[in-house]
Amino acid sequence: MQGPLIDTLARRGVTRRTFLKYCATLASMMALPPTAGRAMAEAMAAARRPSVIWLPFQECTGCTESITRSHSPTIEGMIFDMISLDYQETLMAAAGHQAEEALHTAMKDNAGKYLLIVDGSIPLGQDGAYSCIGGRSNVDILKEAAAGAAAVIAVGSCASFGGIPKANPNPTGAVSVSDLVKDKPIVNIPGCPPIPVVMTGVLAHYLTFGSLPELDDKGRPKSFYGDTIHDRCYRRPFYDQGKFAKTFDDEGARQGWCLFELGCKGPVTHNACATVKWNGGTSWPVESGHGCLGCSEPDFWDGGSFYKALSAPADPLKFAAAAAVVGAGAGVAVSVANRVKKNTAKAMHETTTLADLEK
Amino acid sequence: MNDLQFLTWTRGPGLDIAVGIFLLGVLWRLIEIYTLGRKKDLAAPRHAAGASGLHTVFRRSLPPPGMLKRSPVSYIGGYIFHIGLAIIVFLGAPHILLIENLVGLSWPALPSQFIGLTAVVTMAAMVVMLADRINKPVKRFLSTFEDWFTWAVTFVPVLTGWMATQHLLLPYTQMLALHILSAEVLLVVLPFSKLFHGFTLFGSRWYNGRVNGHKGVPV
Amino acid sequence: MSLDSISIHVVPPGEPGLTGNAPPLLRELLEMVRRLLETGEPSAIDLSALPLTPADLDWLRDKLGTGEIGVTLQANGESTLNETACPGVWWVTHHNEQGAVTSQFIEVAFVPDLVKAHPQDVEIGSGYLELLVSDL
Amino acid sequence: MSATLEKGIHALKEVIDAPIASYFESCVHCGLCAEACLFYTETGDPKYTPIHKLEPLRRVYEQEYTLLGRLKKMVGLSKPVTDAELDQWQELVYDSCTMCGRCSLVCPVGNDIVYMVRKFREGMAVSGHVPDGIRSATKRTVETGGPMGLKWPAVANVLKHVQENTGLTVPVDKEGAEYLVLLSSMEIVNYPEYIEAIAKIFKKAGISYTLASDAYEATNAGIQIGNSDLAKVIVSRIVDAAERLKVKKVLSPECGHAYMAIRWEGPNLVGRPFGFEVVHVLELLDELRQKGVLKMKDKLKDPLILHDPCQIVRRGGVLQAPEPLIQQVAENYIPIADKQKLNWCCGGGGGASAIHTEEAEALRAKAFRIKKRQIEEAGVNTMVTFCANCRITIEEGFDHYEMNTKLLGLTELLAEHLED
Repeated sequence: MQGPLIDTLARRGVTRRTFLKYCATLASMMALPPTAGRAMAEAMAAARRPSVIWLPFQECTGCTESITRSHSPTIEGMIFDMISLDYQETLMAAAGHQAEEALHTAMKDNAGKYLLIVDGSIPLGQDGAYSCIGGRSNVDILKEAAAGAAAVIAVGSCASFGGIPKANPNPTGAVSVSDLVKDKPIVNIPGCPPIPVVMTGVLAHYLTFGSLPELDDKGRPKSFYGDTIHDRCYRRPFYDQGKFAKTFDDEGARQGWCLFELGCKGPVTHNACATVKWNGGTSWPVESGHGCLGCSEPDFWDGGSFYKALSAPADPLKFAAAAAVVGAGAGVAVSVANRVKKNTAKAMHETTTLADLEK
Repeated sequence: MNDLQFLTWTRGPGLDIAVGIFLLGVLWRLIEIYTLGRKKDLAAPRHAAGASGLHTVFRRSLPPPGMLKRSPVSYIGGYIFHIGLAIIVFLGAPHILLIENLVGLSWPALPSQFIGLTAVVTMAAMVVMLADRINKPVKRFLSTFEDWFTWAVTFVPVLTGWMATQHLLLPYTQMLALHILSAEVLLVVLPFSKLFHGFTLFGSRWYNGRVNGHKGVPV
Repeated sequence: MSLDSISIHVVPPGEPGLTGNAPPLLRELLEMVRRLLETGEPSAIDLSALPLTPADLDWLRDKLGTGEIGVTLQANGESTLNETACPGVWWVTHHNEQGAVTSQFIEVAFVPDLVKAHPQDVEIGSGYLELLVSDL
Repeated sequence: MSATLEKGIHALKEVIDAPIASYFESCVHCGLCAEACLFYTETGDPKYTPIHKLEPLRRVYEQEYTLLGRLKKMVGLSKPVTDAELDQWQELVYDSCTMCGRCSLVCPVGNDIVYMVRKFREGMAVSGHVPDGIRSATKRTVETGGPMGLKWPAVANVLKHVQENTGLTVPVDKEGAEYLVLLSSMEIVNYPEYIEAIAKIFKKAGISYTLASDAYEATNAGIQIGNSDLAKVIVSRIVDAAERLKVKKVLSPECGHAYMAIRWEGPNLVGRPFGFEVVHVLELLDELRQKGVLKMKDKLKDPLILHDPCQIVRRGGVLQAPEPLIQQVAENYIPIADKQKLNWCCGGGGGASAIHTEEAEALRAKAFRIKKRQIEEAGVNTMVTFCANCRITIEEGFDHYEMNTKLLGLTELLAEHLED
């Protein structure tokens, strides 16, 4: 339809240096070597538009909000401009039958080639009746759309791992995309919401290298999820020095000390917040004084209190007192039995005579 | 079960069960052992300076004259790994936090790098002790399954804790969960194995000191 | 109870101190400068990928000092490419349109890539010049 | 006759107490006790590790007095103690343990191993697993009054000689004396000089004393074989005599286990505290020395070392008296590294010297090498000790290794150099 991206950009008044600068930043965020920015810029400049279908399921639209309200609407927007977003309920002007038609047209025209983006978990309870679009359950829609997709990108913790809908007791029977789709490459971009640049980074990678980025064992791009928050945290030195904020308003908190004791889940959370930050690099949860909730990890909602340190018991001990009583009881019981046995042995004692020394 | 669920289990129900069994076991065993009682010594006591149960409780922490030379590995290795374990368990920040959560007491921690170094030294000492157990005829002769087992049960928490912080082999979450689980196994095993010497050695030293102190011998 | 009766105690935020992570970077830079001299290969350190506190960055900046050249680029927010007191070592900061820092590098190069004009752009420039000449 | 395994197990059930439980639970198999045991250090055989000598006792404790042990026994994880096993252990409990208690001194978790050996012997004795030598000694002591089968007329005969040699009358059965003096058969037979020494010293100090014709024997094979009932029979003779003669104090002879029997086990055997004091002869001598009564006419010049008998020093608590006394009479006393409570056993205590099997004697000879080394390292030709049993064992050792070292009894040495 259109020519290479750089021309599109040029028509919009985006200079090559602007694009180079953007690619340098993107490469930095993807933990690619600083020199990769230029290669990326050149590849992307020449890339063509792939068709993308975005399906929202059991979700809160937070992920879409995160992407569309990202700090730099122009650049992220431009990346979206380089794709043909053929179906996105929240963003598309069409509604009802027209929208459904657009979806089916896109699926038919680009069969086997389109990228499928999913946000939200898929409820399986009540035959999927908890979430339906146009009278069809999410499960059916997903299966149909996934069948013709080149790859699936699960955006947000719900699509990636089931997220909050799946939290105990999971009333809707929510599952993740990877629970249902087994025969397509899936990229998980968890987070509640995910960082916008991760999304664009994955697209950029797809456009630059024609493939999906390298993934970890949970299907997440290693470049963004390879390190824990803790490892990249600027407060990490305080952890190593044993300097911890004990409450949210103590001297330690003011000094910017480590929030581990206040329940920060940074050590077990893989995400890029510590390096990419949020709101245009303004800040991120730990920098604003709150520990990491671990939102990009599976079942983070059920991982014990957000405000309890990782090394502290997740729940108050329930058995301790009872166990102590049982233990004492067992001890006393054995003790009584022992006394009886010893006293019996004493009572049965026959005074030894010389004859008793021989067999 | 995924990593985080595993970790949450070890931090929740797992810890609950382990601490429960530990408390149950410790109380049961202590009562079982110490209510066996002993006869009063009717001989007129001889009083001598330094001869008492309490003296021996402390004195036995140092090698008697000549013994260090006879068995340097046992003493030096033993000191290093016992002190190392104590430093790691009682002066590592996350451990202090756990203790604070369980019993409400807290104190300053040592830097994590120092704890990491201590863990390496402790593990080295434990490996040397293991080699000594394999090499020395007396130790090998005395060793039963329990000796090898308790060595492993003590070693694994140190190893997993250290590997977790160094990001070796497994992702931190899994390693941390394994670390907590292995520490829980240690808690469960402790009251029912020779590891219980951590409790009974005070009683043993006291009895020894008292029985011999009655005769005026500081042992 | 009115809102005013809640006393507000404003505490200025404390500056996180030095972590000790910055000094090793100087050694790395030395290596990179040597490589530039020997092979001509440019390189860069991505500062946002490292656990550095603002104090660490200030320390580093202070150590490296200010050189003769400063380049300002207006492209979707300001970017500054300032040579440090060590020629060949450039402190590169990219801002977005809101003025926030989006990425920050220390580049080791004779001239940072971004400053150089791209041949395609130069071609466009030459076309523009031709147009100007033809209008003479 | 009537010794059975059941009786043995029963006896062990009776004697197992909280200290034993605590000791077994504390053992970490570190093997350090072996380093303190001369039977291990001189043979290098791990089976002589002190704590291993108690394995059957440990199992009885575990199976009878711990919940887990009971369960283990029920499901067959813990084998019951058998006669064959105890038979095998006899060598470990008697031949290769002199109850010297050095292991109890070094155990890092504080186990009093010798305390357990003493208790274990209660079970060994009544299950019939005792060496013949100790059994016969016990029999002779109970039946005739002393381990060597010595009767009063023989003793009276020795006393007559003493009176002839010294010109001093040795009082017998004198009521109201301050001291009841006990002897050991070995002194009566092998070292009558001891009796002469005592007579001289008491005379010099002006202290009244007496012997008892029905309680002259201080040794107690009952505690060596490990049977409290028989030990009680033997010790009761002394208690009865002391009470009948209304003495204030009973003087234990040099003999080590005799002191242990009367001083420390005695009241516990008869089940009540004594109304009299039990004093070891060295304690008395040291008291006299401090009072200035024990003046020497001259001193022994030969360089010498002291052998501290285990049952008197390490296990008996007579820690301070020996050194000042030896310094009183010897000019060149050389303190050795492992002295006083750390001294190494002669290898014949705890009844071991009464075992005359070939293996036991060979083992004792091997174990004696540690004493030999001590003597050689000190570079002396004279050793002084104060226990009749040690003396016999050491003499045997000297013979075995053909050493020309002189062995002296401390009391006699003092008496010999006593100012007239």
